[in-house]
Amino acid sequence: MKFGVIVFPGSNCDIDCFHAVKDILGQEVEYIWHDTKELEGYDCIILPGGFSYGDYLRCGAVARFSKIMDAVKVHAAKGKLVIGICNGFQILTEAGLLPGALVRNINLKFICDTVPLRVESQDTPFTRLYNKGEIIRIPIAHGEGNYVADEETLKNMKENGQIIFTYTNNPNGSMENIAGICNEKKNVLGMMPHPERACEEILGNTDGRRLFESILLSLEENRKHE
Amino acid sequence: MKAKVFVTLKKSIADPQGNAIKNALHKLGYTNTEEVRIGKLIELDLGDITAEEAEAQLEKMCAGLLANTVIEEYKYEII
Amino acid sequence: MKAKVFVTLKKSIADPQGNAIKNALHKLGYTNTEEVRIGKLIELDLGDITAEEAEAQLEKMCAGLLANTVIEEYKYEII
Amino acid sequence: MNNSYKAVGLTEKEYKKIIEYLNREPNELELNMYGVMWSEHCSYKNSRALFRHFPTSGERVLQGPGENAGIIDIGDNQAIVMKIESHNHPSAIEPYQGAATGVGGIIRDIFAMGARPIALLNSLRFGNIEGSERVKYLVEGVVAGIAGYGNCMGIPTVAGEVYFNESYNGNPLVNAMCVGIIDHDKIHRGTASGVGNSVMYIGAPTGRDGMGGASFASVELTEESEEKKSAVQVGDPFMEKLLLEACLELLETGSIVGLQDLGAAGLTSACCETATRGEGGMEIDVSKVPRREKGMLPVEIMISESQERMLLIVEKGREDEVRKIVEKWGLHAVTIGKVTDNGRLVVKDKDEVVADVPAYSLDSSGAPKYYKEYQEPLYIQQVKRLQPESVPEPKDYNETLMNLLSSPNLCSKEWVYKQYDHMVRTSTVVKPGSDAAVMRIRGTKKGIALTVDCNGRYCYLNPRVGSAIAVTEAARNLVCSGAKPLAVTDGLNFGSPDKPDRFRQFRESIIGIGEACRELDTPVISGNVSFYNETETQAIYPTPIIGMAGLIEDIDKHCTMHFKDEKDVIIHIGETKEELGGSEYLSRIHGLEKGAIPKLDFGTEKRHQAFILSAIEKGLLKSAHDISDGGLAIALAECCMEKELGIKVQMESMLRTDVVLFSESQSRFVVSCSPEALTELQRLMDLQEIPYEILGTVESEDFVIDINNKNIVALKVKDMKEAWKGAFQCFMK
Ligand SMILES: Nc1ncnc2c1ncn2[C@@H]1O[C@H](COP(=O)(O)OP(=O)(O)O)[C@@H](O)[C@H]1O
Ligand SMILES: [Mg+2]
Repeated sequence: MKFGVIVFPGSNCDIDCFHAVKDILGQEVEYIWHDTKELEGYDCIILPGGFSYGDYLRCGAVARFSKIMDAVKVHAAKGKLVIGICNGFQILTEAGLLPGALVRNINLKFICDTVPLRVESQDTPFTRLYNKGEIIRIPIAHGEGNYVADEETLKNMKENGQIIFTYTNNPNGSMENIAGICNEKKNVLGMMPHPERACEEILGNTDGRRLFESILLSLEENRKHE
Repeated sequence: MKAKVFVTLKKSIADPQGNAIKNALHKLGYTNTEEVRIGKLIELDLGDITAEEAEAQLEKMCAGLLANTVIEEYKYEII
Repeated sequence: MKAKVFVTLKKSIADPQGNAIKNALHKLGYTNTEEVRIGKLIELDLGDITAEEAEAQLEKMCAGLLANTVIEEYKYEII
Repeated sequence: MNNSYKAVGLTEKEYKKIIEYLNREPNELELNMYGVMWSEHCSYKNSRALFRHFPTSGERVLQGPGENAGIIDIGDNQAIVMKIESHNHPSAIEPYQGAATGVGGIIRDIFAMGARPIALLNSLRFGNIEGSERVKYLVEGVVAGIAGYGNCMGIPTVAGEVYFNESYNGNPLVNAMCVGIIDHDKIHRGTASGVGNSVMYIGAPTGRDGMGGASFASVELTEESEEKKSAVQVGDPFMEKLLLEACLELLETGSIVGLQDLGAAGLTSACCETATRGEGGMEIDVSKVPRREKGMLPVEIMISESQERMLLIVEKGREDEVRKIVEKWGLHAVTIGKVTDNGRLVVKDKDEVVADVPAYSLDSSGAPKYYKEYQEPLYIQQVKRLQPESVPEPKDYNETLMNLLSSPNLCSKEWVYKQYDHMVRTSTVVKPGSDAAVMRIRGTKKGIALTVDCNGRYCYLNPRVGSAIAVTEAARNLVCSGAKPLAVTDGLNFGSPDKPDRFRQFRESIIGIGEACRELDTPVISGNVSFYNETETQAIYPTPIIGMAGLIEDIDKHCTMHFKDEKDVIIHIGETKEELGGSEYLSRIHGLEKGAIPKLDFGTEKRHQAFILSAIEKGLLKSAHDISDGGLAIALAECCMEKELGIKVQMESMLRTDVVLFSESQSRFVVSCSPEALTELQRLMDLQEIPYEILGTVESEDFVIDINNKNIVALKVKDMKEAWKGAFQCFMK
């Protein structure tokens, strides 16, 4: 399977995602420069964390205009997998690929910590190897991870099972304790926590591995059906 | 043509930063302060274009980049 | 009494944010944009005080808390 | 002779020296260039003579002091690059931006050597936080500034220290350290060589902000400093990230002869330093320098300290190649001059020569060098006197211990490091909260351990020994992580060198550091001096911060300070003596900052460190923690926190109970091992004549200490943890 990690100016978790795919999954992975116009041959696209364009003005506000984003939209429209982590999540909301927005943490501070998450749905290509209701521990590192959306949107998301991860102990003020959501078709996932930081014993946490393994399993099954 | 854009959080969106400043003002003795909301002031020099062109540009800039209409509202002024 | 405070970086101080946004606007085709500076807009509800009191408070609030005069300047408006 | 030299902070004698160099009077631009370059901050004119006390060479030293950063070999063709830098004065005036730009500056020093920055550390000092709105404001801003810059760069901030003391009321200290990794064959130096090679400029345009920052950092803070406001700038971590990536990519091409950051004294410094190192000269045209403002004068351009700028010395003919890579990163590269061979730094404004001076004369090699007067401070004799009997013993040790745990200097600093992304790059194996940070080196079995340490109170009471203790404590922190200490970078924060008593503190401190570094075989490979940390009424405690890096050959064998499992055996290594002088206990509980500080014996120190390291390498220890501020009781408490485990400790002692619990005698450790490992451990300790005492065992939730069969402390770890963890937040409210 082939993964692509998009590099925006200011991305800084790109290498962490790259390593997670290459070293943990043992799959092919390439960096994709933000100026690229096409995304051919990739099975899953990762928008990594960091501070694209310095996160000036608003997180992800400038990155969403990158050339690559049109290609990401096409990729997603085909039903292929896209995952945005942290800044990647912010970019996906700014680009309209996911609903809602992420605003400043309620305590107005950057928070770096490892926090418990509840897996709300295993019914996505990203979470099938977790159990619904399972509590996992995943690192967070963000200043603007406070998820907001209007009532209507929240209601729809709940009905469609689009809320995928919630915090058990809300660190940032997110509505409905939301830590991660997906689109209606469930092929685009955005999450503030960093699963790529929780894939190795030496780092003291492997709870994020199954997310990558779920993706791989889904891709492999898809390929069989094709 | 110069312009000012004012971007503020929608009323329905909580403003923790504004709250923090309100509390700080209370601590400093300005206990009469009832509300504080923090927004952005963006000053632009749009160069050599007409007021109409500026107006058209500003509308698009705001809706597209300068504000996120999911959470924010904007106003602008040409000066 | 309501008021608006505008806090901007002093002219001599670099504004990396504004600069980055200028570049973004250029990329989006607004190549006429010559300068962008980003400041803060602070909207205050000062409760039931007179305009003079508000004026006196605002001056002190700005100099003491709302702006750091080492790098910023401020203006305010009572409305 | 005119008096204009005074305005740029020079003396008449120095002005005459300039005339000697030039064989004429300098013009205004030249005078300003000398003014900034011969400031203490750039020339180390008052401190340089003392640096000979430092050991600076060794088998592993690839680059000692004198470059942008020092480099130490870690084997397999890899090396660590490190340096510490102060940003005290700017942070006092604009805490967020002052601290942020401090971080930005030190990162540039590291990648100027061609290294990839992999870790940041910081050491902070503030005035008394309890009840001071100003201190809270400074803490809030400084921490947010460090976080804002480091997090955006994607470089993890992995360790540091924060202390509060009255002496820092007027002068907070903000020291930032950066560590990078590099392959031996990729090391670059800030050298301008090869006649005809191009001098290129990349990064942010030059503005009027930060003008004369170097001389600003070299004077005492007064009301007037508030007026020198433009010396504070707004950092642009995004620009720096682009610069970093562009520079590292450029270095891969082989087109870059030299790389230099534009820090203190801006272009002036970068040009003369690279030219001097290259033993050639340089000619630049200021009209080509990208500017942010219209109408800037050559002098403004030459001494501006605008952030996020780099100078490249590029092989002639390869400028386009460079330009292309730089543009990919959204930046522009501009050729502003060329390397010459006449040893002169020539500045032109279009066709007109506006300055022409011997390059080395500006540089520290040509700057004046002073041997300052020194004299023992009056206070030293006074503070030495302390009658131990006069210190009343606490009645309730539970209360005393809880008080200490929730005091500003001993409480958890989680409030601080939670704001720092300490995990980005997924290499942080031991996060903040243990003795030292441990980073793995990807693709190898190796790891490095990093720490910064200094006990300012010790250095105040006894500058020489206190400074030596800063070095040994740093080494202990590394050793407890399973690392062999390799090298030191120092951040020397002092008062005015013009006052003989302050200068004596400085001198003593350097001698102490030198001696300790020689003993421990940890050469000083880089550092920074910050003087004039005083107000009209008060000088800071002498604060020589020691940054240290160590090597772990097998990362799987690293160790942390946390107790791991119930029933493990707790052992105290070293000897407790009646040494309450200068202790945190005396300061916090009795309000006394005096007494003789603990003695330091290098022989004992080395033996104990070697033992701890070998025991960790043999896999015999489950935890190791050095005993420092707060003594044995605090060390034990700290070991319990992470896993919320308790202890049952029984000791025998002839000493006073507060001495047993809170004495800060040196060269001591608390370790734990499994019951099975105990026999072997004891055999080794006996063999190596290590003094030790088996204290008891790790238990589930109660923290119990009995001395001479009498219960002294009985607390719930849960309550201790709550007090210790929550305290910082309370101080900030
Ligand atoms: N400013 C800071 N930045 C990052 N980490 C910090 C900071 N201050 C303290 N820490 C971390 O908190 C822990 C305890 O600090 P400290 O008590 O100074 O340790 P020690 O006494 O072992 O030197 C260490 O892991 C240290 O790295
Ligand atoms: Mg320690």
